[in-house]
Amino acid sequence: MSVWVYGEQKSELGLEGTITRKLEEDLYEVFIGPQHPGSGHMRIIVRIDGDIIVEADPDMGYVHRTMEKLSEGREWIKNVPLFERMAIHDACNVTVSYVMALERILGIEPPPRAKYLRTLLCEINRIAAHLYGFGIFGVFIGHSTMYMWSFADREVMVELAEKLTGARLTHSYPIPGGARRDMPQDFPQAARKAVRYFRRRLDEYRKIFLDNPVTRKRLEGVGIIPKKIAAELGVVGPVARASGIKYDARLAEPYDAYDEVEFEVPVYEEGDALARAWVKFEEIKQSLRIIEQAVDWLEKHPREAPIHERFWAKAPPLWKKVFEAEGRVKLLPLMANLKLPPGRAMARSETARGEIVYYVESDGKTTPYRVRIVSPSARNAIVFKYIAPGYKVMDLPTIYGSIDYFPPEADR
Amino acid sequence: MSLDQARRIVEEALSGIEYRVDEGKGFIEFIVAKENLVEAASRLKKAGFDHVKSLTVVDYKAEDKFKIVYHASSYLNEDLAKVIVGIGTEVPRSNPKVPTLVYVWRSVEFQEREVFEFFGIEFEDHPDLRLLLLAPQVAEKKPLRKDFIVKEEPIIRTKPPTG
Amino acid sequence: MPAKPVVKRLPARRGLFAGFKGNVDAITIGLKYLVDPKRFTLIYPNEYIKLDPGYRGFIVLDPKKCIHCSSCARICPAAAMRMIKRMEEDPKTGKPKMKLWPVINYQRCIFCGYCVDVCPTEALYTVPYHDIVYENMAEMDWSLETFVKPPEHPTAKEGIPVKYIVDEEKGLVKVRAEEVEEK
Amino acid sequence: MAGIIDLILSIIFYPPIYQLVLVGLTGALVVVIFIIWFERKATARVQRRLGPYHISPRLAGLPQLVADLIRYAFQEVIIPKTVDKELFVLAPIVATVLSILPIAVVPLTSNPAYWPIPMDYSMLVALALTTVSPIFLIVAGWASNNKFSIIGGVREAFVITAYELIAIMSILSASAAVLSFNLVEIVEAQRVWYILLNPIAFLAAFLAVLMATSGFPFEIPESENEVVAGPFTEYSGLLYGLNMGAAYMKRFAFSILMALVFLGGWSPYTPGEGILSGYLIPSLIVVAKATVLMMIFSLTRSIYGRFRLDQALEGAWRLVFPMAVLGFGLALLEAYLGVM
Repeated sequence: MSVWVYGEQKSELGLEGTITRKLEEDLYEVFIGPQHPGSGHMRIIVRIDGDIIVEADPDMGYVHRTMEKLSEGREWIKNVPLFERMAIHDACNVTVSYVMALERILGIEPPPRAKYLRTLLCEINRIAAHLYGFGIFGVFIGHSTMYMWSFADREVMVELAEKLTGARLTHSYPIPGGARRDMPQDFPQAARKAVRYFRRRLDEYRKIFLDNPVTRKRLEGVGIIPKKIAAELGVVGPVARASGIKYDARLAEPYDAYDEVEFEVPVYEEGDALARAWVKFEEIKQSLRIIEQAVDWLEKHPREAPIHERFWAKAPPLWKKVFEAEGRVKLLPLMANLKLPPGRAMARSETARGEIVYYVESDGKTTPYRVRIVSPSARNAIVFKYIAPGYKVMDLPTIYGSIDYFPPEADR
Repeated sequence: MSLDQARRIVEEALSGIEYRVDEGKGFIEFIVAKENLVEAASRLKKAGFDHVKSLTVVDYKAEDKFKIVYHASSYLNEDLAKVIVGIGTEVPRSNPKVPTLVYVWRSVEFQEREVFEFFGIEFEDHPDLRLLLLAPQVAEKKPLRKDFIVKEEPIIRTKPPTG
Repeated sequence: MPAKPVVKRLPARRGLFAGFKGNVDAITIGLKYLVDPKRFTLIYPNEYIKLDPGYRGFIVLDPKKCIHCSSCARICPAAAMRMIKRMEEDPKTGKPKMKLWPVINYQRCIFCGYCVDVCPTEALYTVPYHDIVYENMAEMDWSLETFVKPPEHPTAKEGIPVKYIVDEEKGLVKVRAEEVEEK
Repeated sequence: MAGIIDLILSIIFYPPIYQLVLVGLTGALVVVIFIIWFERKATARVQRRLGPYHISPRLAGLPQLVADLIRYAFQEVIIPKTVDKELFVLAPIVATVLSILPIAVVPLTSNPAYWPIPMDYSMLVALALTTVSPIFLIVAGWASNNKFSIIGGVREAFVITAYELIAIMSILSASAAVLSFNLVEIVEAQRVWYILLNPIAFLAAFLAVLMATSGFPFEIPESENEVVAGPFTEYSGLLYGLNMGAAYMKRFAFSILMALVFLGGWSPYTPGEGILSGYLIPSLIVVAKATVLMMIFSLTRSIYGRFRLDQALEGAWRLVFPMAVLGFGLALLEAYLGVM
């Protein structure tokens, strides 16, 4: 077993062009964060030699809430609003796999309409989250227009999500057995308009941000993660796909309606910050495609309660009336004290930042025995430690922004 | 690839090591003895499981043991990517020490640090076993162990509303 | 499987004038928006968004429909909705009887709407606004008397109601609420 | 007694002083207030938002900066224990004063009665004076005794070495074309504005001034995402406001210089006799031209992000510096051909 020195570790992995030397005492130590504008609640302790980062130590936990423990004291369904607070702008993607794990333990499958509704909201969330990421990325490299534009355009997606669920951010939309609301009548029209708007708008994004010579120069060749190292470090999501890894949870284990809708998973092989930005950019395009298909499907098929019949078969007429009028699915009072049979399940879903994995264990009570969450940002945090050394201090924001690190999600 | 096929691959890889299979919904776990953990994990890695998705530790207080499972999967092999296979071990609660798997899977480095602070499980030979998320005074209480109890409020209020 | 991974290449920067073209493109787009910003800023509180009826705003109780089942309190993930005990006269027998009533603490409510959905008789309903300011935290802990009537909406008194419509050209368009409702 | 009043009056009416007060301080303040408002508004328009609004919506938020200034003026100036107190306080003040100083020697009219200092080397002196103020930004960073400040100061030093040569060379190309260091002669010689005769030098000067005044994409010393606020991290209140203002003051001084050299100074107006026709109108024209130039400077903010330090330096030395040399060569050629 070798001595763990950062430079050596990298050369062992075959990463060329980075420094290989022992740590020295007289290095300049700078604390980037946790109060910097844009960096969020996270600190990176950086030791620099001149302008070169020698060592970067991500110091997380500033917004830690011990969700894994809190969930053990709460009933199953109450954990949905809890877990979505990891990434509130990506709420559906984050919670859908938890709900899937519960469904696996219960042994039920949501009806197709619920699957499509969840997929629809997941993709709306994905676009919103990617735009959020782009915005923060823009701030990091000083491009304030990108920030303002993507936050303004995110509003379109938030508006759609609000129409669909009744809440702008924390939708708490998926529940075991289905989804909580059907889409309103005027939704398909609005969604199609938004899709057409975004198709045109993405071109402008490309011109002012991705193809802007200043931005390109700043991103190209920064934070390169070769394919082998990406697999070794276990990075997820756009970071992995920008390094040539053809992995997407939607692809590996299609959930909800993802095995029925047609879409591509963009993969780039450069592995630098620019490739990561392009993965996100292309993913927005694919999400638009999925939204179109989901809306088409939902419009064609008859409107019925998007929930498993186990929770709807005994619905009184009042509930059906409410569903007809508002599209709202009433919950059985037993939902509150839902008892799951003993069992264990794992489920994964692809959030905007990468794959989220839930391990859920039930011992037959109304509360979980154990829930283990591994969120994408928590897995990507390792990039700071192994990839940032060797680059310049001014590259750190670029790397940070390009892996789209989101502290509340990593800290859980 | 289905879980059964994955099971056959892993069984082949683990030949010569004693193991127990724990099945769950959507994954499969192989529990080996603590001494064989590093060897088993290395063989699993050679079989193509190149990263760890989740280092899951469950505290079975009634049985007085921790179950430590590394849920691995693959990136480079697109077939194996469809399954999640766990390799794990069980340690008594009184002496929670396991060899680290950082040198097998680099992706567990931060997760092992996390487990260390939440459960107090010591990973021997881990290069950088420090606290990751918690403050020292909180980590002392080992919050994810079952001894640490978070109580929910009752649904009937005793204090009247103020507003 | 309809989904497939596609390996793509980054757009290459070829030729002497690639950088020049990139600059020109960026500046053109910038100037385009300088001339026509296409903004949809809400000048709050002079204007406010009139939200759709389905919006999950403040939750209000209809006491006539309540059957005191405490489902809402049981499902509340934030422990905002709790039941309180009250002595009330039973209309049938005329004797005082203990009844459970829900009250809500808006210090904690996360507006997930579970209580509204779980209520078997639709006794809880949401009002489509949430922009209410309280002077102190204690006021946010509602008593049953406050809970049974919709709270006042202060911005509605002074501001102009507007609505946002998804638009192909501008993304969102701000229109007066009356104009939308006429259509 | 009378002697003292005479002395004070003679100081006030000493041409460099009143030019400094009239154009350098009053004019610059008005222009900077307008420019910062314009920068905010223009950036806001490109970014699809309103910009300053709530302070007098009728004036489209124009008094916003006045409000900001009042806020800065009444904020507590915190001087940390670890700093070098004298330098810490003096550096921003000196930097601001020095950044406006070039205006004291720049003639804004062809009427010799209103020249601040009648001399043949006004351009050289003005250029020399522009190079003084950045030193004090480094001093400010150093005196703060803070890691971020020092990193910011070092970056500032790097940037100075890159832009100074370019700025001086490209602006001097005009005097090479006219074969004179006298700004009045340079202005008078421009039958066609010099920007049309030598756009390369203008572009080089434009980029150099962007670098000098931390305009995007060269906003590197203060880049807030790594080094908080660069050299100004420890500053607060009025001193911080001065630091921020100094960059705009410097931009104003450079813009005046560029308006004289490239944009024909007070042309098409011919200064006459009397204070109105001889001084006020021509100097107003120059200031107006400088303002237009500053408006163009402020548009880059909404289009570009920021360069990395080494990329900015590389661009400056590899691309802009040859451009400045080329511009200088072109000027020599023009002088040889007698174009101007």
